Amino acid sequence: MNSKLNLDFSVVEQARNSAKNIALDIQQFIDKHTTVAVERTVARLLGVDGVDDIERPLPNVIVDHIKEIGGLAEGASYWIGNAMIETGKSPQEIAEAIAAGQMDLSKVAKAPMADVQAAVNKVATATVAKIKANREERDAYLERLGEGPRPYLYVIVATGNIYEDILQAQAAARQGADIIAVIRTTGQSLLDYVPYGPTTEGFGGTYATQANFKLMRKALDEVGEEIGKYIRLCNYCSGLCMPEIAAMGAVERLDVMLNDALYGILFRDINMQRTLVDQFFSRIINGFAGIIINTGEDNYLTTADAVEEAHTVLASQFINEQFAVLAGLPEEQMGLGHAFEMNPNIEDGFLMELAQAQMAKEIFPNAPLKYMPPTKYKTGNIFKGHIQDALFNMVAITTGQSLQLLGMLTEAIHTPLLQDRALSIENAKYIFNNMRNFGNEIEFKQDGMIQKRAQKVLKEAADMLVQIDSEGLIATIEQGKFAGVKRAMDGGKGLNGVTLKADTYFNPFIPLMLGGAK
Amino acid sequence: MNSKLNLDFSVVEQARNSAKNIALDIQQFIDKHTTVAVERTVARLLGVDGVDDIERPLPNVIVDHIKEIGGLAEGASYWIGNAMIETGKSPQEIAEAIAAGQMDLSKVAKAPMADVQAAVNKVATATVAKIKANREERDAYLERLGEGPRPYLYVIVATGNIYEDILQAQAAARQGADIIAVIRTTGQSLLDYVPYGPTTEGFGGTYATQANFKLMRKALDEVGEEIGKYIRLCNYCSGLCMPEIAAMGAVERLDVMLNDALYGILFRDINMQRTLVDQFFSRIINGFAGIIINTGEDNYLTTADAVEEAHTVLASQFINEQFAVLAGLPEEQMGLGHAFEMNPNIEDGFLMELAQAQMAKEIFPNAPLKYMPPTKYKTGNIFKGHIQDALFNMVAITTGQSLQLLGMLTEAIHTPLLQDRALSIENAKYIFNNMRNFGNEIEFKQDGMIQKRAQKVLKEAADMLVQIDSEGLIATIEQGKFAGVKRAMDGGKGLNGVTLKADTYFNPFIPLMLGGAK
Amino acid sequence: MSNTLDLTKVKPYGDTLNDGMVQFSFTLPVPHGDEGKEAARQLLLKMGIEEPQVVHAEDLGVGYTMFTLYGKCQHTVDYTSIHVPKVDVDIMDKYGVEDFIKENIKRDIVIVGACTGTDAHTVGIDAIMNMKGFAGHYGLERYKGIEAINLGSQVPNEEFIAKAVELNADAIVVSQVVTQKDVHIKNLTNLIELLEAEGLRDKMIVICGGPRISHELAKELGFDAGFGAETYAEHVASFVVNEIVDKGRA
Amino acid sequence: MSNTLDLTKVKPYGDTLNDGMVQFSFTLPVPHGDEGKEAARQLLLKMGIEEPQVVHAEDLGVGYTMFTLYGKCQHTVDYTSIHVPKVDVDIMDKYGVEDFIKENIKRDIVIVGACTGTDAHTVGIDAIMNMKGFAGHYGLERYKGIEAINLGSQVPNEEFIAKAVELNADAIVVSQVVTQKDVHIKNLTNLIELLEAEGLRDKMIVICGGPRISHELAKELGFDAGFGAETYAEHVASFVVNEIVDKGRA
Ligand code: B12
Ligand code: B12
Ligand SMILES: Cc1ncc(COP(=O)(O)O)c(C=O)c1O
Ligand SMILES: Cc1ncc(COP(=O)(O)O)c(C=O)c1O
Repeated sequence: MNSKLNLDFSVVEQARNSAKNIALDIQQFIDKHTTVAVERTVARLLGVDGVDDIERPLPNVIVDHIKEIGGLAEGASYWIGNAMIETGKSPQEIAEAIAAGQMDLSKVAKAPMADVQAAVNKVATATVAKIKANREERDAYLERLGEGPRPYLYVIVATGNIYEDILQAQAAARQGADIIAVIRTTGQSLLDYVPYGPTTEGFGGTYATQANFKLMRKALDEVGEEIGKYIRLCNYCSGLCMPEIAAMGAVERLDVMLNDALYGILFRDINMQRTLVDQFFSRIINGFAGIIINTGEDNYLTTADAVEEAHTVLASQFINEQFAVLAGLPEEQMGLGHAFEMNPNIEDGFLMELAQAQMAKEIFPNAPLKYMPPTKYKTGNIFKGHIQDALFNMVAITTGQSLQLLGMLTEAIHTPLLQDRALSIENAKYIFNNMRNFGNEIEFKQDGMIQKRAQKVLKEAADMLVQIDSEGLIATIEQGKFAGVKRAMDGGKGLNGVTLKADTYFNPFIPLMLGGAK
Repeated sequence: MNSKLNLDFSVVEQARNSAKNIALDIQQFIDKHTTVAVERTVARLLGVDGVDDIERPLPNVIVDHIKEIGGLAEGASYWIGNAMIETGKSPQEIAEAIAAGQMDLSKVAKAPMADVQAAVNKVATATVAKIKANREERDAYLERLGEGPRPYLYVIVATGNIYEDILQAQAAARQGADIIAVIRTTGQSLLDYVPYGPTTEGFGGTYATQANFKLMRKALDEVGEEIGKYIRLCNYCSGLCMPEIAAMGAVERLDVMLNDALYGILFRDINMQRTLVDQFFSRIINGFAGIIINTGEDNYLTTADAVEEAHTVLASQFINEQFAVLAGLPEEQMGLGHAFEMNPNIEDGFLMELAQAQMAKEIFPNAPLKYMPPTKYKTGNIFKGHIQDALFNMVAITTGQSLQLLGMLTEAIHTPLLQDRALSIENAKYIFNNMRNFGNEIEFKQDGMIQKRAQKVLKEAADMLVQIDSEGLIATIEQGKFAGVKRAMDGGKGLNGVTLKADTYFNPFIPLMLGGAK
Repeated sequence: MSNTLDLTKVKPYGDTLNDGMVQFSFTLPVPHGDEGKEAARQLLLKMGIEEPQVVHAEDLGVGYTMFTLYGKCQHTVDYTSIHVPKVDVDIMDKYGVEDFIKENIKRDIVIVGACTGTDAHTVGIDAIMNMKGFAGHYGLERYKGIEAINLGSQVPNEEFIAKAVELNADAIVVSQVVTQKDVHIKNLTNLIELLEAEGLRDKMIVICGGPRISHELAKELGFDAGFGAETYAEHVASFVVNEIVDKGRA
Repeated sequence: MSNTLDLTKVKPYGDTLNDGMVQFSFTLPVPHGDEGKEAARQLLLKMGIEEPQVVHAEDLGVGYTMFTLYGKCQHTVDYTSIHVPKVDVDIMDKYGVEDFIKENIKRDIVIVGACTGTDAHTVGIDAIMNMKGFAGHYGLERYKGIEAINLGSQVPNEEFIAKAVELNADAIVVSQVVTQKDVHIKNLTNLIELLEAEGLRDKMIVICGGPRISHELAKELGFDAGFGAETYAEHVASFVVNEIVDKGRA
């Protein structure tokens, strides 16, 4: 590869190796554990859906029940499969019976393990086929309607009301957006269940529910037909329901999913054991469903400094890459995150940012990098904010970013108004078109500020990874080395949902989905 | 010189030579003629000022009188000098006497030519000394207070009211502006006299009067002291009073003057003979006074297309350079104009613009280029307009422009409001600082789009100059080759103010000022 | 579901129907500080804006402060009752106009145009009159059956009228681009007054155009029609030929 | 000379005193077209804006239109009569606060902070509480004589109060950054209600802060003080130590 930054690729190689060791170390832990969220996901994938009369989602009802009877270590597949055989009911009927207090799984007679597995596998295979069909449907759409050029214009809707969101999403698509992300309401990531049905009341975002996914998917398919372009839908599978939402997204043909355990640990104080285990399964699902994941390293720079801490972003990307590899997620779906969070008052700050963005591209050439806009240094000065976004768009087109999360001139004020988003799309379209080949037409001065900046960040990241490799990821997080936030191994939310697997544990979806559709 | 564009400097050399021939050809005509404006300027420089009781400026009164008595060919110096000797009156007293109908210069006895010249020279020398002192005062200010880095932030005020202008100018200086241009009211360029006194009623600009110059100079000196930076003042000496305003500016210590016969011909339909003669004298004055001139090639692209007609801008700059050389104006004062008027919808338009701006800089490395903002493709969309200006600022800092006439987000709507200008200054400060060394840190791909664009424009300009050299400048203008506007040798305003000089004609200021202060 | 839209009571839309959201930006001649922000808020309250929020305040260096605010507009507009006066004619293309002249007027018509007063912005009038036209729409000069004479810029009204009389113009068309201190209103009014004084007003079709001209404004000032941004030659031509026929001047 | 400024009748300033110039930008749920522009103009007229001018209108793709307008505001504000409630205390620096505590309180005081409810924006509260501080101003943790405990993000009000009681807090300080649908108002009101219900309201100093918080709003909601953007630890500390003395809780 011909590096415009004159990067030393042996350093990249070494960093990647350190990251691999780090991920493998954690994977050992992951492989031994399961969580309530993983098991609820299994239940969902086996067809359990809906809520009971006090609005508890049935996947929670069934998994809470399994937990109560002390059966989590065997996995939901086992208990459901066993009951299927013994009662002849479908997983959904089983869940309903439990909700109605008419069934106690511990009381159900035990069928032979092989039969249980066979019964579950049959249902699982059907679900997996459905997800595969979704993936093929996406490919067919892309084939037939095509898609916008990269960087994709990626915008959020966040009204709190799915119907207003739809209006805004369709408007954005007509204006030129390629990806619509429905931001979740504040607080949803800490809910240990996924709300149910279409929703109209969220704060700073809209609940991620399967019904909302379906409504939005349909709206985007419609507008996509109309304008002749496939519009991608994005949501969030991080937080306490990470793999469940991944499963919902796979079923409803989402295309992009925010998905990052590190983000949850650092920014939502979610317990690390819990979310690392959840993440593994969620990535298997995302990988199989052809969903591009987005990692959350960009967030580091909202609390830490973009000049001082740029290497932590890169180090984390290396680790996230290896976690993704272990979950069988192909490079083409690794939307590693980074962000334009340089203080605009820095002399030559633009050059540093350009160096960092180019560096990310050269180190992860096949990954559809997710580039996040300036947020931290946005102020109420919307006019200046609009220019900050223009510089961000310039860096993106110059360095060939893939998923461009458009900045909003009103970032420091409110979630985007309809008109804010329109201006933002216009901004990106103008810059992307007017500077289309700029990146191809310029070179960076040999050993100049730009080259040196990138080399320095790479070096620091590689050094950091060596150290993490020796100390372990968990100790690193405990020391607050990412985003300046310290989290303990046993701290945070959701630890009590983690369990050691029994020897007989099985999850049919892992073998069926790991490593993509075969 | 190390060209980032890989320009062929022998082509530059050849173009410069053609331009020199073109200018020399016109200079022959210029040397043989004088105009009412030139003679009014002489009168002013000899101390004639004020208005009569019907508000006619005394320089007009005296020169109209000379014209009436058929004496223009001898020049105002002769008639005034003669009357000084014969009546013992000062030039001002002579003008007043004529205004009052108490003197008829044709009736005054004729003194010997040598005495007349000596008398006039004495007054002229004093005026020239005053202008020289102004120049030294500017140098002293620059030495003591310093100045902003280039590109200078150059903004206009245009309220129509000199007092509001002052408020706005002082605000701009405090916000970071380096140069304040007081735009003239519409129509002033076609007035064949300069209005008198402080004025508060203009349309789209404020009258250029000596009193207004003085008021603004004082205001800028004050604010400059306060903020510790010399603030340059700019006005317009083009139109029918070109040299008169140059003289006023020299006396009131202006620093920058729009000054271009071609502009007046093409955009104000001023007769070419008239304004070319006027221009020569005005440039002598500007050169001597240390005033940076600004030429008007940028205007071409407001009517002609920036892609198709870029070479006409360059060809005209070459010609303007040679006219300036002939008037003794040093390179360091040649603010040749060009403009960012590329249609923003062009794919890779930014690259073309960057190429053109870099080209201008490489071809005129010592000239303080005046770079004009996007105006033609500005719309009522102020948010987009602000980004257009940001790209303009980027090109400027990347290519090392000198005088950056800041774009306004409201360009398509109204002359700048106080807040528009503030936002515009903020825009430039942000980009200039954040991208300070970008130009030094990038190179252009060998034989890429950027290099080729510049090479093409240079080639076309050189070819055009060869043709103008063979056909003559006048024929070229008659054919509409600049800005798509056709003007005839004998068309336009002000022709009747042009006269062949008599053998005895003399203008003491030419020998005293040509080629700068000695 | 979302509330439903009532077109008789339209309010600004931010991200929810009828939230009334509006962005404001202005400068007050008061110093930067809490009192200044409060003054800005009070101004919005007087405009009928609820929950005014100062999101940005910036000292402009002369004791004045620039503000940006958001707030919720409580007024509504009845969209269903809006009627905008428009040039009421079917727009024909170049060939349509040419045929119309051949069939209904049966002689060449004369249109004289200029950018009058102190205004020197000829690009607009050139777009309408000159061969080349604008944005792919040919100008009147290229129309068969139309003799189009463009007098260029900064033409005094007197000269303009004299020329129109000399050329026996069916229509005169004026461009005005500079509008600062309403200089265009003064100049356009003056043109009509001069025409009336000379008894010419009813002898020709009188049209104005420019980026800040609307048909409504033109009618108020006594013109037959006014054209704003995005006008092309065919708009003017269609109007003129129809008027000639309607007024029996064919 | 320019008109002179009358501070009892302040109007927006564009380029001439009292010209009233204001820029507006908003979306109307009506289609792009002349009628839409007229609706936008009418809305400004209802706001008391003269000569409203639509300078830009853009179809947003769902039958809605975005507008930018300029117009001249006819309302005035009496700047001289504006009184903005402010935290009324002399701000001391870190050393000043430390000395004040030593002299006037003579014991360590306890301040407990959190970002409560569903809000996870800790940067603001961290800026006030943590060692490091913000923009060169140390946080409360570093103050001698202050024991500062930052509970972090998304702390439920009940938990927050329980912790404050447990730690015997002199003051509790809450950060609220998310304001969409007034979620901060609901959450802050709930905090005060809980404190009152438990009879704790008068036992501690209760403070809130965040980018959309003003002292005025805080007082309305029943807090002792509110702090907005550009607050540093010394502001909060100065207020708290003074209140402790004033309320006789030293
Ligand atoms: C190009 C330009 C110039 C060029 C003009 C060259 C030329 N030969 O025309 C130059 C550089 C010379 C110039 C000078 C000045 N300009 Co100028 N200029 C512009 C600019 C950038 C573009 C105007 C333009 O060409 N538009 C393109 C044409 C096609 O659009 P249009 O005129 O609207 O025409 C269309 C319609 O309106 C309509 N139309 C127009 N006329 C007519 C007539 C009829 C009969 C019909 C049917 C239709 C019609 O059809 C056209 C085609 O669709 C504008 C800013 C902007 N972006 O708009 C400023 C602008 C118009 N200029 C302005 C000013 C103030 C000046 C000066 C007075 C500044 C000064 N004091 O020196 C000078 C003096 C000019 C003068 N005496 O009039 C202001 C006017 C402010 C105001 N609202 O009053 C503007 C808005 C810039 C600004 N913000 O300050 N300018
Ligand atoms: C950084 C950031 C984040 C980070 C937060 C990381 C962290 N650990 O804090 C991350 C990425 C996690 C995040 C997430 C979200 N964010 Co956020 N975020 C921001 C951002 C970019 C900057 C905020 C910031 O750090 N400011 C810097 C600090 C220093 O300023 P400050 O908070 O105002 O604090 C100062 C004063 O206000 C005061 N102060 C503050 N608190 C207190 C308390 C006391 C007692 C006192 C005395 C003073 C005081 O003193 C401080 C120092 O001077 C803003 C946009 C912006 N540019 O403002 C959006 C913003 C605040 N976020 C927003 C939203 C909606 C969210 C999400 C809800 C989006 C979603 N649905 O996923 C999520 C969820 C968060 C949640 N549950 O609360 C919106 C809020 C809209 C609104 N007005 O309601 C904003 C405005 C962005 C936007 N336009 O949409 N966000
Ligand atoms: C990886 C990731 N997950 C989730 C979110 C959103 O936050 P929440 O988890 O509160 O929905 C983000 C925010 O940027 C993120 O980067
Ligand atoms: C050289 C020159 N002179 C003068 C002007 C200003 O026009 P006017 O002559 O009407 O003042 C310009 C406008 O840009 C110009 O470039």
